[in-house]
This record gives sequence, structure tokens and C-alpha cells, in this order.
Amino acid sequence: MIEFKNVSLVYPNGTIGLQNASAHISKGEFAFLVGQTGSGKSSFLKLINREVLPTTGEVFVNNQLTSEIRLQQVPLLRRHIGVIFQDFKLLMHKTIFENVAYVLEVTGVPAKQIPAKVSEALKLVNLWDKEDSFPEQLSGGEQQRASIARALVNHPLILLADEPTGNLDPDTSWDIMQILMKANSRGTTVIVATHNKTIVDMMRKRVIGLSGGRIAFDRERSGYLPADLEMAAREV
Amino acid sequence: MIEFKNVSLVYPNGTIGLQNASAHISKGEFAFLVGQTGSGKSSFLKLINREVLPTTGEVFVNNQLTSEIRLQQVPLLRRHIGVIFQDFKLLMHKTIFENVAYVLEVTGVPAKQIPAKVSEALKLVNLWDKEDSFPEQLSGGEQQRASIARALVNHPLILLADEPTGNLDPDTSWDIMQILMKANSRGTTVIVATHNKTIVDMMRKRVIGLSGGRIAFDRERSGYLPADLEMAAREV
Amino acid sequence: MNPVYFFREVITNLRRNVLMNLASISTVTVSTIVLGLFLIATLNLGFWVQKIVDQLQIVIYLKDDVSQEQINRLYDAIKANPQVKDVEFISKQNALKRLQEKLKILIRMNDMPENPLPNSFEIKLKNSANIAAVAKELETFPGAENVKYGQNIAQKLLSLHQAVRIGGLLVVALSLICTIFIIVNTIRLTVYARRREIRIMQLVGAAFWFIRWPFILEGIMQGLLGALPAFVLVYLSYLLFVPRALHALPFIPFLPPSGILYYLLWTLLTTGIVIGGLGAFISVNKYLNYE
Amino acid sequence: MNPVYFFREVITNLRRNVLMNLASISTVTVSTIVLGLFLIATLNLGFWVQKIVDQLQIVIYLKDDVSQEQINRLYDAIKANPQVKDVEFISKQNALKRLQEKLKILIRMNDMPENPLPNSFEIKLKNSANIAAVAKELETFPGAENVKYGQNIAQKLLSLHQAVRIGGLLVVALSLICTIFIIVNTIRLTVYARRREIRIMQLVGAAFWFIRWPFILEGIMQGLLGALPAFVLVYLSYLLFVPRALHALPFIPFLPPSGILYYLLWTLLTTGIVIGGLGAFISVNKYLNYE
Ligand SMILES: Nc1ncnc2c1ncn2[C@@H]1O[C@H](COP(=O)(O)OP(=O)(O)OP(=O)(O)O)[C@@H](O)[C@H]1O
Ligand SMILES: Nc1ncnc2c1ncn2[C@@H]1O[C@H](COP(=O)(O)OP(=O)(O)OP(=O)(O)O)[C@@H](O)[C@H]1O
Ligand SMILES: [Mg+2]
Ligand SMILES: [Mg+2]
Repeated sequence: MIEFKNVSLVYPNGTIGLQNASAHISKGEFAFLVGQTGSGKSSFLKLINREVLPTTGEVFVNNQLTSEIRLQQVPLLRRHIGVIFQDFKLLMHKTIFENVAYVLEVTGVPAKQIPAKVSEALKLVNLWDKEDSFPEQLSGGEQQRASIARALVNHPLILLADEPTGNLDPDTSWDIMQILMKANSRGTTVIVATHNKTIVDMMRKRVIGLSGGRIAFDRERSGYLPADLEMAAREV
Repeated sequence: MIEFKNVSLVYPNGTIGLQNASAHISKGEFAFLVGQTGSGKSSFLKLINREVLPTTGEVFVNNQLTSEIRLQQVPLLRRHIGVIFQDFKLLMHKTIFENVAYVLEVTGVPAKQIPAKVSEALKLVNLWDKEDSFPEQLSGGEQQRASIARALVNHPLILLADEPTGNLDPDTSWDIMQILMKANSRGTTVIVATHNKTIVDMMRKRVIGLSGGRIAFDRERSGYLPADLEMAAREV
Repeated sequence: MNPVYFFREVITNLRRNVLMNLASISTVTVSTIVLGLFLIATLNLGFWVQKIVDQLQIVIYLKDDVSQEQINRLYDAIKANPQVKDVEFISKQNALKRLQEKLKILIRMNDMPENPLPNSFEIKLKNSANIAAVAKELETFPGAENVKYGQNIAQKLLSLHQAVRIGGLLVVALSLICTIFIIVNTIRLTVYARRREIRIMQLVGAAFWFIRWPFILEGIMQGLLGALPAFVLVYLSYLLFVPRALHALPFIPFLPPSGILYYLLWTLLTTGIVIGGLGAFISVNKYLNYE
Repeated sequence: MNPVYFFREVITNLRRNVLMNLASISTVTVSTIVLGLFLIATLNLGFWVQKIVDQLQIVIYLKDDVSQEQINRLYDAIKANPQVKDVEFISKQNALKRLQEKLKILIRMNDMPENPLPNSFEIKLKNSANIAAVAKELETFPGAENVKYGQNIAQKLLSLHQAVRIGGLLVVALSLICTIFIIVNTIRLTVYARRREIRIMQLVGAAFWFIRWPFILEGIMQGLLGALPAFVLVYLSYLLFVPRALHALPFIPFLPPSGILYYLLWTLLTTGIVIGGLGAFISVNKYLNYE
């Protein structure tokens, strides 16, 4: 499903986002992406969504080499990927309903089916009562949930969640993790970049650890490894 | 220092931000503000910063009734308050250095002293190597730390931290909490709205719990109370 | 592709960004008003100069010994010339009467034993630009003593006419370019203000055309909503202005308002609509990420 | 308050938002170019009509029995009139010569035993607007048989003159308003694009004036950087245009470029600068939160 082959990402200003990272995530897998702030988690996800292209190395998504996808085809790729952005990236001039509906309109879902699907997604994240609000009228956590609803609404093949619980209380965080699990159990490949130690520890899923842009460790059924262990892992 | 007297906040669209909240936070105190997403934590902080005025009731900051502060005096109030915004609110067209420097320029700090103060603040949050980057070139956690540096740089009397560790890994989160503690020990009144159960539990400080805009509980040396306990507290 | 969706988008966006849209729409209005005024001024100036040029005429003075029969033949010959629009015979007597009228009491009739003026033909051409050539041709006519067409003033008027035609075209072209430039810039700024949105739309999988169309339609709407009041304003002003101007300056001809109606309407509306749409297209493309 | 800080701010902002600033600066350029052209056109048209009006004159035709002494006295009397700029005596003989020249060969001299034309004075006024009144006054002079000043054409020309003056003022005022409007709108859009920044600045304790000044200075800079090239362009074009125009249309007078230099410079620059600054001021205020 997703494969990184010796991927390095150097941003235009020279900052290293990712360094020689290789990893393979199969269809239907559930993986956590952990690591200190600035360690390259978001960069990892951006490479999958083709928001950036690798400087060297190859990224395959759905058996396609992202750097070879024709420009016109990029939207098609993205429609199979739901992204919960770390900074939400909601459209400020659209209501919550319209924000979620947008990804359906983009894919040409018939207008009649849209309201039902949007309501379903908003109910899932417990936000149906805010559907007519604009993002600026929501609390941080509500905006985050709107972003989650948008990522889920068209049942993508791949779900990229970048710090999806950063603005949510523990209970709501758990609810969201349940939702991601459920999507996963229906076959969606889920990658969650997170700092939430509690959740990673409890879920015992695959954990990919990043440190300074390198993959420091990659373990099945792991917990959130502390920084020094990461370091140790990197030395190896 | 800060006093809420039967404060209610109803947003223009009718949403209730805060309901009949009363609380007193003395000079030099350290308080956590907890509660589910949408429970009114950010609203509470916005009232202190005079970003909004209460619909009914009175908010006193520094013995001033916020609703009676003349418009020209509002900037003066804000210069005594450092805010770590939940959505960072960095100036997109300024570098990190310039963002932090801005709050010094605003208060008329002599140009010569500015670089040293900014560097100090950036070093504190371990971001001095990114001072020439623009916010968009930073990771989520780096942006959050920039926002923290900005809030701290002119040693405000009051520090309002809205989810300051939402995008930070546990280790960095602890570092940041140490910084807030240090500021507090130098006399700064600190209010931290957070979902980070681990931190609240460990710090054993005053915790004000919000639920649906009401103050559900307000305890000294408390931990992060779970939702059901909040509920129970609210029934009382 | 769902046109209803795009239209709803556009209407909603116009409504939600009222301030921004008012700024850009009114800019379109103002700049197309200026364009419209230039257009009217140029058309009228051309019309005026044309009128003056149309008054140019060739006068053939005849020798005194030319017989009436010869005169008749000459008349027919001139009339037959395809360049000639109109020809009139002015007898000695009429010429004298005219001169007396013109100079009023200055010439004391009794001082003059005989009419010193010759017979003449006054000829108007279909196209005054050819006046010199035609005059030359007429000189060869038997009986013509002298052919005059106010060489001096005719040349002046004709070069003025030419200058007005070229200058008018230039002015209209220039103001059209200015209008286009201003509208495109304005639309670009409105798109610039929404560049982050465009980026987000791309990130959630919207195709290029799907992002572009609402912006283009919005540009078209801004152009239309801007140009329409401009047209109404300019046309109404002209409608009110012409009778007053004719009253105050009766000797200057003005094009009747109905004569410029369609010209004005189409120029302003197409400018607004086409440039609005095109400007939006160009601007969106600038922020669409082609990497 | 630190002016160095504000200047650094402005320079940095201009540099970092190149695309946006180019759009607004070039809009200022284009709209002030149009303003400049209007200004030049109006000044020249006024100049032209003034020239024509200045050629108006009063002619007093004298009775044949007026003696040379009387003529001399009359001459002095006319000359003494404060309204009169210039007076010339045209004798019968000269008048005939002129007429002959004018009508060329038409009048056969030998047909005329005696000169049918009278003596006359030709009078130019300091201000042709008073021509009717002065003519009336001169009619009472002894020996004046008839006083003429081309009543018809004079009236036409004077009302045209008036119309051009009023119309010119109106046109310049109107185009100034349009320019102001477009510039303000453009600046407003650039400020709109940065409204979130303004909000953040307020939230971190910046005083109103501290937020405003960089925007105002930036507006002034945009106005200056836009108007300066407009001035240079318009002035250079006029410099190149005048000799060509004088060559092609030698009978139409044009103001010398140096005569419009300062007029143009100050109008364009002050418009750009003042409106740029003012537009920014108004726009920032709109987004400054006064609650
Ligand atoms: N500008 C606004 N206009 C209208 N409603 C608002 C606005 N800001 C917040 N609200 C509403 O007020 C309530 C409280 O919001 P607030 O931001 O205070 O919550 P919070 O406790 O900070 O939540 P979170 O943990 O998600 O940040 C929410 O229901 C929210 O939707
Ligand atoms: N657009 C960019 N331009 C330049 N450098 C960037 C850009 N985006 C990220 N970086 C840098 O790349 C490195 C990795 O960033 P990334 O966003 O992947 O980190 P992260 O693991 O998501 O961090 P966080 O937990 O703080 O979100 C950081 O040092 C960051 O400063
Ligand atoms: Mg990140
Ligand atoms: Mg909040």
C-alpha cells in the first residue's frame, strides 16, 4: 500500500525533513508515527499525500510512484486519502457542513446523497449541532473534530491523522481512536502521528519512531518509547 | 489579580461560552483549566485578555473591570498578559525572530536590547536555530514553541497558556511546564488550559474544571478529574 | 460537473465576502465608467470632425463667356462623377446677393455699375478626403476659369480628421488596456486574499477545474455587476447631457444617445465579463500549485 | 515611537509581498496615468479655445465723411479704454486690398470706378468675454457707422470657451475621483488580505497607532512607487508627442511640455501619496477592532 524506499526530504531552505527513511505499510495496517517535535512525522505524511515530493528516494502509494503521478492525477490520488491535518486546514469561508461536504462534491457524489453522508460524519465526531457554524466560531477541539469528520466522510483507502487528538480531552481522544480503529477494521490503512503517550501505550499497535528525520525504530505491538530508548535504537 | 463574578459569555450566534462563572485567581498563582472540548476554557482565557467582554457579570484583571477599560488602554492591559494561543496566532509574514521581537517593539523596548531578549526566549524553548524561518516552514510543535517564546519574552504579569503542549511530545511538554513553573516562581500568575491528564495529575496544582460553560469544580492540589467526576461535581 | 453547485458557490461567496466584493465590483464600475466616457468622447469628436469635413466643397468659377447650354452640359458631367454627392449652380446674381448679405451694408450697390462676380458651381463630395484629386480633375473642364476648395482649410481639416480618427482609436485602445489592467489586478488581489483556501482545496483532492470554475464565475459576476451599473450610469448621464449640451452649444453636433447605446453596452459588458473571468482564471492559476 | 522601525517594517513588507504589491502599485500607475492624460487633454483644450477666443475682434466701420482729425481722436479714445488691448486703423484702401486678396481674382478691379468699402478700426480686447458690452459702448462714438464683432461666432466661441472650462474642471474632478476610488479600493484589498495579521497584532498588545503606521507608510509608498512612473511615462509621452503633433497639425496649438511639468508632477504625486496613505488609514481602521 505505502512504501518508502530510502526517502530523504530536504526543504527548499535546507532543513532536513526526512533522511534515508525506508518503511512499508501494508493495506489495512494501523501504525503510529511517534517522535519528538520536528522529528519528521508530518513530513512523512506529506510525502504520502504528495504534498511534497521526496528529494531522493521513492515513495509508492497504492503501487504508484508519487513522483511519477501526472499533475492531473494528483487529485485522484488525494481522494483516496483522508487527511486530518495538524493545523486542521478548514476552509474559513465555509460552514462546517460545507467543509465536510466539499470533499464529496470534489469527487462528484450526487448532490442528493451529500447531506446524509455529511450528517453521518458529523454525528460520528459528535459535532452535528455545529454544522452551520464557521470554523472561527468553534473551539480548538471542535475544529479538530471537524477536520476528522472531513477526513472520514468519503471512506478513504488511507487515513493520515496528524496529531488528531492534540486539542481533545482524554475521553474524546479515546472516542476518536475508536473511530479510527473502526475505519481500520473496515480495511482502511491508518497512520497516526501523535505525541499522546497514553494512547500509543494502550493500543499496542505498530509504532514507527522518528528522530531527526531518521527512522529510529519500527516495532509491532509496541508502546511509546521514551526519547533515550529512541536514541539507543538509532545508534543501532 | 483575576476575578470572575457571575460571568456569562454568549457569542453573537447564541452559543454559550461561559455560564455564571465565578472564580478568583490571586497574584502568583498557578492554575489549570480543564474540561471537555467546547467546555469554555478558551472562552475563559479570552475574557481575561479582553478578547471578548462578558455578556453579563464582571471580569477584573489587575483590579480593572475589563468592560470599563478604555479602548486605547486595552493594548496596555495586553502587554502585561502573555498568551500562548491554542492556534498559535503567529504572524505569517514575519520570521520567528520577528514574531517574538514584535511584542517587544510594541512596548517600546529600545532596539538594541531586542536581539538579546529574543534570543534568550527562543533558546528557552529550544528554537534558536529556527529564528529566521517563517511560521509556515516550521513543524506544528515548533510553531507552538514559537508562540510560547513570544508569550514569555517580555516577562508578563499574567501568562495564559491555551493547550500549550497539544503539539509537543511528552519530554518537550515537561520542559515547557518547567518553564511555566519557573515563570510562576518569579511571580507570574499562570493559567494553563489543557487536556494533558498526565501533566495535571503530576503537578498537583489548583485545577478549575469547566463543563458546558459552568465551573464544575475548583480544587487545590488536584489532578485531572475524569468526566464522570466532573458531572458529579456539577450536580452539586 | 454540476453547474448548480458552481452557481451556489459563487452566490455564497459573493454574499460572504461582501466587503471584498464591493471593493472589486466598484473598481470595475469606476474603470469601465472611464472607458465608457472615453468611448463616447471619441465617438462624438469623430462625429463632429466628420460633420465639419462634410461641409467642405469645391467651387468652380466659370468664365463669363460660357453659354447656358455649356453650363447645362457641365452640370450633367459633374453630376455624373461617381465621387460627387451634390452639385449646385450659383449664378452671378445669386453670388452677388450672397456677398452683399455676408458683408451686409458694406458694399454700396450704387457704386457698382456691373456685377464683378462670376457664375459658379458648388460641389460636395461623397468622401471629402479625395477633394484635392477631384478638384484637379474638374480644372480640366472647358469653361472653368478657376477651381477652389479652400485648399488651406481643407487640408487642415482633413489632417485633423485623420488625427482624430487615429487618436480616438489610440485613446480607446489605451483606456481599454488600462481598464483591463485595473480589473485584472483587482481580481488578482481578491484571489490573493483567498490563496490559502485554494491550497486547501487542492490538498483535499479538488481537481484544477473544480477549483478554478467558481473563481472564474465569480470574476465574471464581479465584472458583470461592475460593468452593468457603469453602463447605466454613463448612458443615463449622456441621455441627460445631450439636450443640455445641444442647448448650450447648439453649433456643436452630438451623436444621438440611441446611436451609441449598443456600442456602449457591448463594449462595457464584454470588457467587464471577459476580463473578470479571464483575470480570475489567470490569478487562480498563479496560486494553483503546479510544482 | 521609532521611525527606523516603521521604515524597516515597510521595506520588508514590500519585499515579502512582491506579487501583491506589484498588483497594487501598478494599479496606482495605470489610474494616475489616466488622470494625467485627462489633465493634459483638459489643459490643452482650454489653451486652444483660449487662443481662438483671443482672436475675436470688434470692427468699427466709419462713415465716409469722417475727417482724419476725427479719426485720430477716435483712435486715442479707443486706445484709452481700459478693456482694449490693441487697436488698428484700416483705411478704405487697405480694406479693399484685403478683400481682393481674400476673394482673389473674383473681383475685376476695372469694373469698379470707386472703392465701395469704408474706413474701419479693428479692436482686440483684453478679455473677450466682455466683447458684447464693449461693442455696445463703441457704437455711441461719433462717426461710427456700424460696429461688428461677429456676434454669431463670438457668442458660439464664448459659450464653447465656458463649456470647455467647466467641462474640463468637471472631467478632471471626475477622473480624480475615479483615481481616488480605484486606489482606495486597491489598498483596501491589500489590507483585507492581511486582516488576520492586524487582529493578531492587536491581541499581542500593539496600540492602534503602532499597527496603523506601517500600513499607512506602505500605502504612501505604494502611491509614490505607482505615481512616479506614471508621471515619467505621461510626461515623456507628451514630450515626444508635442513636436510630432505640431508637425502633423500645425494649426492646433499645444502647451509646451515645460508648461505642464509641475502641474502634472504635483497632481500625480500628491494624488498617489495622499490617497495611498489615506486609503491605507481608512482600510486599517476597518479591520482594527473597536468593538
Ligand atoms: N467565536 C465564537 N462564536 C461562536 N461560538 C463560539 C466561538 N468561540 C467558541 N464558541 C463556542 O463556545 C463554546 C466554548 O468554546 P471554547 O473555545 O471556550 O471551548 P474550549 O474549552 O476551549 O474547547 P477546546 O478544548 O476544544 O479548545 C463552544 O461550544 C464553541 O463552539
Ligand atoms: N515547509 C517547510 N520548510 C522548511 N522546513 C520545514 C518545513 N516543514 C517542516 N520543516 C522542518 O522539517 C523538520 C520536520 O518537520 P515535521 O513537520 O515533519 O516535524 P513533526 O515531526 O511533524 O513535528 P511536530 O511534532 O512538531 O509536528 C522540522 O525541523 C521543520 O522545521
Ligand atoms: Mg507535525
Ligand atoms: Mg480551546
